[in-house]
Amino acid sequence: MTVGLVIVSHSAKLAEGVAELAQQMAPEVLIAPAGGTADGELGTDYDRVCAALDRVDRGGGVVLLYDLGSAQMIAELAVEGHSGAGEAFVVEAPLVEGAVAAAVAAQSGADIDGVSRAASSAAEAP
Amino acid sequence: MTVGLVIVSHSAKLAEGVAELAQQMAPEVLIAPAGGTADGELGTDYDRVCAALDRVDRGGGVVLLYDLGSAQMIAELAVEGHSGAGEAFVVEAPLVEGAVAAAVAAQSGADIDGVSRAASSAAEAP
Amino acid sequence: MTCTTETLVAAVRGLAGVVAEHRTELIDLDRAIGDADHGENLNRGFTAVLSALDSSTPDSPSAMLKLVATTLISKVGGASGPLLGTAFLRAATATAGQSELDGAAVAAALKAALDGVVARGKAEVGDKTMVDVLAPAVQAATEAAGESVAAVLAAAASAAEQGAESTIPLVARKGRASYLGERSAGHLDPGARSTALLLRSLANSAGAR
Amino acid sequence: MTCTTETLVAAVRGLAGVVAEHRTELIDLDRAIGDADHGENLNRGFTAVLSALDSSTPDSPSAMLKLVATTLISKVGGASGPLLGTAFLRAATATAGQSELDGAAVAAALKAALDGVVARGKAEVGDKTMVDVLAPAVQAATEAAGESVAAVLAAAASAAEQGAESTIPLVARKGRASYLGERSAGHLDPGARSTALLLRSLANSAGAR
Ligand SMILES: Nc1ncnc2c1ncn2[C@@H]1O[C@H](COP(=O)(O)OP(=O)(O)O)[C@@H](O)[C@H]1O
Ligand SMILES: Nc1ncnc2c1ncn2[C@@H]1O[C@H](COP(=O)(O)OP(=O)(O)O)[C@@H](O)[C@H]1O
Ligand SMILES: [Mg+2]
Ligand SMILES: [Mg+2]
Ligand SMILES: [Mg+2]
Ligand SMILES: [Mg+2]
Repeated sequence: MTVGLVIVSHSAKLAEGVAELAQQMAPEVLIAPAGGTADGELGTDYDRVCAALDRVDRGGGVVLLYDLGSAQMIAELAVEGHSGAGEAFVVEAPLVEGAVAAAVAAQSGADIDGVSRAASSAAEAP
Repeated sequence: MTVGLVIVSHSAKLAEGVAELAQQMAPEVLIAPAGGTADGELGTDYDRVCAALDRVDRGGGVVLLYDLGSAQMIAELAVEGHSGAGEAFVVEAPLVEGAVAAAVAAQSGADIDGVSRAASSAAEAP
Repeated sequence: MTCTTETLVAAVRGLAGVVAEHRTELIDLDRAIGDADHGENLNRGFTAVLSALDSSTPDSPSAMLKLVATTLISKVGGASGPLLGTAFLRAATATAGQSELDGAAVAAALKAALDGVVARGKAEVGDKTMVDVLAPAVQAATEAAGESVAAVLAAAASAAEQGAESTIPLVARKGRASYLGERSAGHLDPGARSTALLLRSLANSAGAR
Repeated sequence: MTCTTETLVAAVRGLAGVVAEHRTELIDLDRAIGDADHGENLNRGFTAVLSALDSSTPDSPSAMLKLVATTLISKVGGASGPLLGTAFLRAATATAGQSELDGAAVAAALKAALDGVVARGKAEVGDKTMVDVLAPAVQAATEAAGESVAAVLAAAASAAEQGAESTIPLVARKGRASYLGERSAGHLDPGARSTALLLRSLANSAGAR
């Protein structure tokens, strides 16, 4: 039961790009991008975040990362409304660096606390 | 002469997404994405970075941000080979957070040192 | 006069009208210290609230407030979505089970809304956000809680307008404007302005009855 | 025997052959502690070097080294591109103006290459990178500098192979593998392996003459 990741961003491209970058280092981890609004604008989309959260929740828990403060708030609302198999946390971390570190930790079997810690302690690229 | 920005990433989408997110807060700043390889794979592309650097160099200098270590090295090589109008620096900063902070600083007329400082002191989203 | 489901539905329609009317103004305020979308965000959200009212009829003030909350959370797309969404959600919880709201209930709902915004966004008074409007509005509403709904909301709206003005000299410490640092001073916060407009609209709706 | 432009061009063609032959092995090594592209990266780079040799003929060892450098920098697409690119660039500078390289010149070029990799990537011996191969190779080459090019390169290649093996127990502190922390131990570093393969290929080319 690996931990899943959700990338919450104002930009669809940004979320997808972060997901593909992290996926490369963690081929078996479920990583869902949730970026942009339903009509293709820059902004966050609560329903998209909830759907992404459901998609990657396999019981091992889900860690959500975000770009700006409003994405953080939408992610927290999605977590509060989530009644899935595992726990879900929004972590405070640099988005790109945190996502890669979290994905690598999840790939190696870390639990949700380990994955969250990997994300939040990710500094700049080594 | 505002400072320009180059976003160096392994992913074309990631670079474009960061650029569009930062552009929203800084409509007059030149921000060039340089992501992915010429054949559309994940990876860095030196020629693409050089072209982006040339494109945003208007004499006020250029700040380059990157996702992972190899992007940093390619960015530094591009800077070493650059003979443009202004100076160019590669800054160590969280990519998304640093780009937004750098763009806002550049938009408000900061010089290349000010823009670099804004990027490297960008922590998580406020 | 108390606030019934019917009067609250009418008041919410009024909010949508005010937001549409001030859409450009709010966009311009957000352009100066943000990303120029606040008016569009709120207008998208309240337009969706009107659509939701076309297809469903809330059966209590609390249900009306909850409908606004979930719609704003889903549709706004910016910080004001989760913030105002949480505000309306907490107000819905605070008024649950009541078919009519008196002045005290309205004051309590406003207090719950403020607490929700603070819990969600972690802003304090002085951070140049909608909290600078909601906090004095709640204080004024609480002091007037023994009076009519119209009086409570009128007191809240006046305090809100002063609160909005108070954001002008402030340096933003939360939200996008905080990226600007000192350069955010000298501008009216868009979320503060819209929150004051919403409260004035509610007060007008209550006063007109 | 010294190293001329002609023998160096032949040796570079040999490097491209070795990289193509070990492409899958290098990909597999990189899958374990990286992103599974090192073999593909180097193969793309050296295939481009062969193409470049089809259309231009370097007129000195330095020009040949510079052609490899610029091609790898442009085409590799991963960390090994700027690193090996800088290595070849520094070797080109170190050999500038010489039409033939003796053992001492080759040893000096290897030393310049190592310095370039360290300047570019900031790795030290023990960080589980190609530096763990280049550093002992340079030491051995420097000690053999009075001998023939073949002897210098043979010494470098043997030290390089030991250096590559030495990366297996190490915990990576640079590059992608550093994301794995302790879990990077127990794996041969792909860049260390490829660097040793390149040096052995150069030694074989020199020894065969
Ligand atoms: N953390 C916060 N706490 C309280 N209010 C906030 C916070 N962040 C932003 N705001 C309010 O939200 C307003 C901006 O809303 P909007 O433009 O819709 O969102 P965004 O900034 O995501 O584009 C600001 O003017 C401010 O009043
Ligand atoms: N900072 C560095 N210094 C020295 N060598 C490095 C550094 N970073 C990576 N390497 C080397 O590069 C190799 C990986 O190359 P490659 O797979 O082509 O690049 P990437 O990691 O960008 O996919 C590693 O095995 C290591 O030997
Ligand atoms: Mg906005
Ligand atoms: Mg916005
Ligand atoms: Mg690799
Ligand atoms: Mg790679």
